[in-house]
Amino acid sequence: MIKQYLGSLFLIELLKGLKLTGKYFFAKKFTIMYPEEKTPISNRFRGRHALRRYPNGEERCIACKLCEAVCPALAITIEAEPRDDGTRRTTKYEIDLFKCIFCGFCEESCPVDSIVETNIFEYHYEQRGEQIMDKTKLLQFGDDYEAQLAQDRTLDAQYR
Amino acid sequence: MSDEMVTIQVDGKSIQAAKGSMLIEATDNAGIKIPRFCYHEKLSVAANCRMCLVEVDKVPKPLPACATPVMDGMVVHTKSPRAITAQKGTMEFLLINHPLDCPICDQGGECELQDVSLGYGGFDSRYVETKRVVKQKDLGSLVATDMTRCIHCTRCVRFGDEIAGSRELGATSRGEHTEIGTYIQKHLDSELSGNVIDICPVGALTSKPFRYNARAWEMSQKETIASHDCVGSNLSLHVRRNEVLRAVPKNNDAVNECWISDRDRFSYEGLTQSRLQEPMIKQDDKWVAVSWDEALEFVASELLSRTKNDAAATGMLMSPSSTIEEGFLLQKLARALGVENVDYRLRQSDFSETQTPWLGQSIADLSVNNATLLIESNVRVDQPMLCHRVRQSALGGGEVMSLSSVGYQMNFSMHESCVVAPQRITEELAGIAKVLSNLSEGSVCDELVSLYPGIEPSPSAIKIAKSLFDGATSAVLLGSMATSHPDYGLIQSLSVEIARLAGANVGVISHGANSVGLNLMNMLPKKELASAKSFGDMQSEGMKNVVVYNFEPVYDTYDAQTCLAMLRSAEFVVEFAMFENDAQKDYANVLLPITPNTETSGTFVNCEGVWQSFTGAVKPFANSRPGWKVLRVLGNLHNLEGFDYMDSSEVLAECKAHASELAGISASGQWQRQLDSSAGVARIGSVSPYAVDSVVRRAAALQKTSLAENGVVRLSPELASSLGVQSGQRVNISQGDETIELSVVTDHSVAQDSAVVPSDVVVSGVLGSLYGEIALQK
Amino acid sequence: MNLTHDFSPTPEVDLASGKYVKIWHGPQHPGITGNMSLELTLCGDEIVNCKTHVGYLHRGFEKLMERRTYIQNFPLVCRIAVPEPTFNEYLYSAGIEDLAGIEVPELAKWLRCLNLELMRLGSFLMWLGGASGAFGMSTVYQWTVTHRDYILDLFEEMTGARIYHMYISPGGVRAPLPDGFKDRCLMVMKKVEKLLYEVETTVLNNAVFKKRAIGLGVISSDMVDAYGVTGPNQRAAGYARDTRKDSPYLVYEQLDFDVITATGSDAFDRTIVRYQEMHQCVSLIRQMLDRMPTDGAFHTPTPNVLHWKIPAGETYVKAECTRGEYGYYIETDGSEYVRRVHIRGPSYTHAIAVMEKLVIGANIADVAGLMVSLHTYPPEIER
Amino acid sequence: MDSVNSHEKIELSPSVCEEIDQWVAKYPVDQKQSAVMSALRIVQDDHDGWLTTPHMDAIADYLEMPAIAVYEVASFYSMYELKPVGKVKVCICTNISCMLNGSDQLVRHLEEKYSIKLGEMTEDGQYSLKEVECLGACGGAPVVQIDRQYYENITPEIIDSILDKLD
Repeated sequence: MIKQYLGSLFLIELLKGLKLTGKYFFAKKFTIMYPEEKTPISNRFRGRHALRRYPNGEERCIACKLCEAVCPALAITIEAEPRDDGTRRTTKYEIDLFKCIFCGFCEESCPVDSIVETNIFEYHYEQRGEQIMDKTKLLQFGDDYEAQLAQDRTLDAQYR
Repeated sequence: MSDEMVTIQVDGKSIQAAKGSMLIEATDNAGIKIPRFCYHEKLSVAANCRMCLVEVDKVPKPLPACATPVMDGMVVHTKSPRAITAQKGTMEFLLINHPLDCPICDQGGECELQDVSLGYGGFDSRYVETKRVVKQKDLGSLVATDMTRCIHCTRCVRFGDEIAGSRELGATSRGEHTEIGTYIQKHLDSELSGNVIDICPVGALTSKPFRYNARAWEMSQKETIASHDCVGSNLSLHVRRNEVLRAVPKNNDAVNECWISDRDRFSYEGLTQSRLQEPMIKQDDKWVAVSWDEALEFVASELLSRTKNDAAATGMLMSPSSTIEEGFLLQKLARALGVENVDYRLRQSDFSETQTPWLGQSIADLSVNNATLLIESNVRVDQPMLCHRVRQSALGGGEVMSLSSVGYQMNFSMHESCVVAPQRITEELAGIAKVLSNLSEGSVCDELVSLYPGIEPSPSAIKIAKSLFDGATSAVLLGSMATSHPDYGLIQSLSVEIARLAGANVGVISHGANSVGLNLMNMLPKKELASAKSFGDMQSEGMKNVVVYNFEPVYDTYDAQTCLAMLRSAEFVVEFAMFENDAQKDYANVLLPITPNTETSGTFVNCEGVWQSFTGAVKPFANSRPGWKVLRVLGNLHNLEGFDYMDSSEVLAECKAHASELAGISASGQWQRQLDSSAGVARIGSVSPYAVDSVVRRAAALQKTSLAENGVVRLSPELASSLGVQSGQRVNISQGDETIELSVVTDHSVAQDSAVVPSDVVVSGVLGSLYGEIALQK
Repeated sequence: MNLTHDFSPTPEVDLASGKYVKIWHGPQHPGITGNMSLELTLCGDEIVNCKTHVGYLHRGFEKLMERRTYIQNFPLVCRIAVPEPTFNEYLYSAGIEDLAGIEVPELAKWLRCLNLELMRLGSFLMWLGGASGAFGMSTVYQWTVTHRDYILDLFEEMTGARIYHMYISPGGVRAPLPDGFKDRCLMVMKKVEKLLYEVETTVLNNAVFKKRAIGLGVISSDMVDAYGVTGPNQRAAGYARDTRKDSPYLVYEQLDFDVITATGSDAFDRTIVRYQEMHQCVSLIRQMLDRMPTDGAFHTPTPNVLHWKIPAGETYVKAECTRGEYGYYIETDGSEYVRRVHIRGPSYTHAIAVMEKLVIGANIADVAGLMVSLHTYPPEIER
Repeated sequence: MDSVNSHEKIELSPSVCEEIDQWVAKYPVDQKQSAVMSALRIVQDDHDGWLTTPHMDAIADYLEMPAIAVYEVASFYSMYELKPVGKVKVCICTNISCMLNGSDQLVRHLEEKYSIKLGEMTEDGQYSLKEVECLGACGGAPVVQIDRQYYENITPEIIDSILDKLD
């Protein structure tokens, strides 16, 4: 009791606290100066989607519609028909990113590694409707980030 | 199968089964699942997939459940380690050559192999060698193939043999080189070919128009009734995002069993082609799209003022494929406005019938008749599901005979086929009646005697008469072409006479999906009212105001030339239409977009008199509205009593109260011949199976099949040689003032001095009556 | 049940007298950590009556789940509680596995357990920041949330997402640990431990904190069972009850830990219990990283998830989350859809009944502190 | 295989029909198609040892059975030839017993000798080689069938002498 009283009288606890504060004043800052600085992102990170192509430029998607079927948020819409060469292809592949919950089931269900989630999380929309990713946009993302996508998938391949 | 029952034990459960039935039937009935691919309840047992192996006590090897008859006291294990091992082994072998690419297969998600492999397949494939590849086959515009996926269950082969009655597919070569196919490059041209898509357990045979469009899980299933023939096959429509993507059969053993015709299966393609989108009014010779309010108010005020003065010069015509609700409301509206000139018998030229044109028996009964006489009926393509029943009777030993102007190719063997020129049909019938009167020691009626005094029955007539007389149950069926025959009334009178003498049933196979229903709803002029005009009278006398309901006069009438002339000379024509066409823009004043039966609720009464109701599977296209609703609002706008229905079931209830019982078909009272022997060439105007109604005519894939055969004239070889033409050459055909060039096919089965010029998408609208004189010129 | 506690309504308050003031606390007040409001009646500084209001965030999860297939529910459940989604994932999966008769591989059990303990630590860190803030020490919040972020980094590496991991799926987990995870995890544990000692210095030994927290919101011993108080709130009242010990799940049986209790049952003791449980978390995580198998299956194959039909049945599964006992009652009818799900969250009792009781007599300034000391999460109430 | 349009038809010669009729007579009246194998053999012998699609169609018409059923039979049995064959048809069994006793060498020898592969015919239309499944004479493996004659225990030397004799 007396100890507590003395402690209060001499502001011991306050000084202890100030000591800690002072230590952090001179310590190395752990603030990340976003967006100039960025933290590393896991190769498993599930961000905005992309559609990949084979190295020969052929789109991977075969319109099996498994992603559409498994999507818990019903964010994916696919329409398909035979392409001129008779193969099964999509005529429409849309993801509504407002509906999407980034669970990664589409990626997991894809038998040909076509629909993937990139590690991009910094994007915005300026117009209503922009959140709907159509086939052209998705293929473009796939083309833009192919190197990163391929690397991420190689790193994680042993665990899948 | 005998009625005797035996008791067997399956998986410790004791179940009863009919003696002589196969084990798999017993387990299916008891709800015990055994995997299978080749077994199909409607087909013969092949036992070649070996998937249904089960263990039976005291038997050293697993036995196929589909080919093992039940025995009293049999103890069966379907899930014992031995049975499971056998099934898993079979599965592994089946998957050796089956490509593991379900994601691109059109059957994926509804594939029996995929489903069973989930239960019985291994996690990985142990097979690392090269898989076999089978060359793609082109089976025509309806069935797509991926023969590499085939597991040789031979269901399709047996289907062709046993159901379709024409073996088109077979299993050629052997061992690893076995292939299912036609061997020679050939298209499937059976009218039931689409059913192989359903029975194929894998993705080897799939629907071509539907190819890669959707997955099974995306679509919702809506039940409906097929609207292209009088059978009323039960369908399930598969719908995604308000669009009908395909049609598949719905099991109904009383009507279509588990099959449907290609026409019912693939006609959905026409549902969205060239649809009329908005109500339109012609103003100063220009078509203007208007709102429903405006259109209906315009129609109501015009009809009201015009019928006030000219009810007798107003006619209302309706397609025989309209629903019973529409028919009831249209005639109710007409009669409330004082209009008695209503008719649905668009492909008829003789209107003397007095009875509802129905089958006179149930559809299922057709398969047990001992003797069946088909008069002017190409039942195989016109009503494939009826033909299926007639064929069953033939396979069961019944005698099927035909009397027609063309020796139609049936998928069973005919007891007798009597081919005569159209004008001689009645003569042959009189001959049959005469023979029967001798056989039965009865006498023919006086009218017949005075019409055909001293007739000499032909050998065919004698044979037919004898068979009809001997058969315990026999039927005389008037085909839909007989109803178009100018002597329809006389044919009916004669048939009734024949039936009376032979103790047979008379049945009429009518045009359209709902002739029976519309007849019951009195959508035709009342007999007791002499001033009421039939469709024929309306055409000959001309009408000032006409309502055209849901048909295209160019294609859907007996005599397109005359009908068009009537419409063009009319002052005011309201057309309720599903589709746009050029002709309507010419004669009509108002166009009201209505819906096909996939978009409205309604009821069809099929040829055996069964009322089958359905509800809309998708929303009405664009701004079209269900016909019964339009008629209801028109009734309201006229301030008529009794048009305040809230939904179609209220209309249906009133229809039911309104309908009379179906009675046996009696003589029409017509004993005059209309079609006399003439010097020229007689046209046999059958209706091409894929031109029967506006939806089918727009179904692209069906039009590409060999059955559609557009723009062809069939001549007997004699006639062809007298004209100096050969198959493949083109010939000019004139009827009335019009001439058309068609290509010639010589055909032994066509009666002499006759030419089959079917009403199809090319011919219709140019030529006149279906049975009439035509001139041919090289 | 014999309810020993007094449930009689509080005396009539005559607002017109001018003696009382009625104020709304929430629904956006920072002390409430979610959308909920307290309708407080004050007499001067003292609270004489309190009525809780919920329903600002009605999301209807339980109903939504009845219309979704089993696999579609899995990414849905984690959204019930933002601070600790994995408890929902785990319990949903455990319930489904129980009903479908699926055995989870050994590795998956360890991974699940690791995931849950990391989550617990993360959640406690966030709470600790909030608690300090509520008592006026908002700097601590910056520290703890930074350290929680280190844990989120670990989650990102492990599961691919920071908040809604969607990791513990029916049948196992969706991925094993990536390379080098153990080292990075241990490093974070070291940092967290250091932080905890610093927090002890700045917060727990702080006179102001002690002055305000000691004696605040005492949950009497008989209230515990009557009100269904669980978790650290219960343990601070002297009950040595912990689901992890009482009905062990996953791999808790193989780990060494004791149930931490205190006797004061006030805001201060509850804080102390949680503080010690954070140390316990660190220790458990270290134990798991040490003993965990390094390879093996991490997922049991399930039937086709698009048509997964689970036999009819019902089950109740529970786990010890940061706030107390979390439970899932699942009823199936053999179809592809769940027939009924009911979720039992500890916040329901803590934030409504217990809060309404404890707040009477407290000062308005202490409401935030009291609320935080119960560690509730209002969105969890509205499933 | 024929294309859609070449539906040429041929008639069976009277002598062939007469011979088929003898076989048809052996079966019940309503099971005419039982004579299909004999009919195929007769027609094949009549047409340089092989069958064309029009031939099979003619048989189908003659026996009143679906054409595809005739194709099935003809393609199933290795005795029916659906491509032109040489005057001398050498059928070598390559099943297990014959293979163990050296049918591989025999095949290699004959392939080299005539510079053709199994299933092919020499350019002059004289010889063709055919791989067949077990001929049922494993006791004398390896077995070779030349036209309708079995030759057992064959080595490359023996086959040469047999073939020389045939010339």
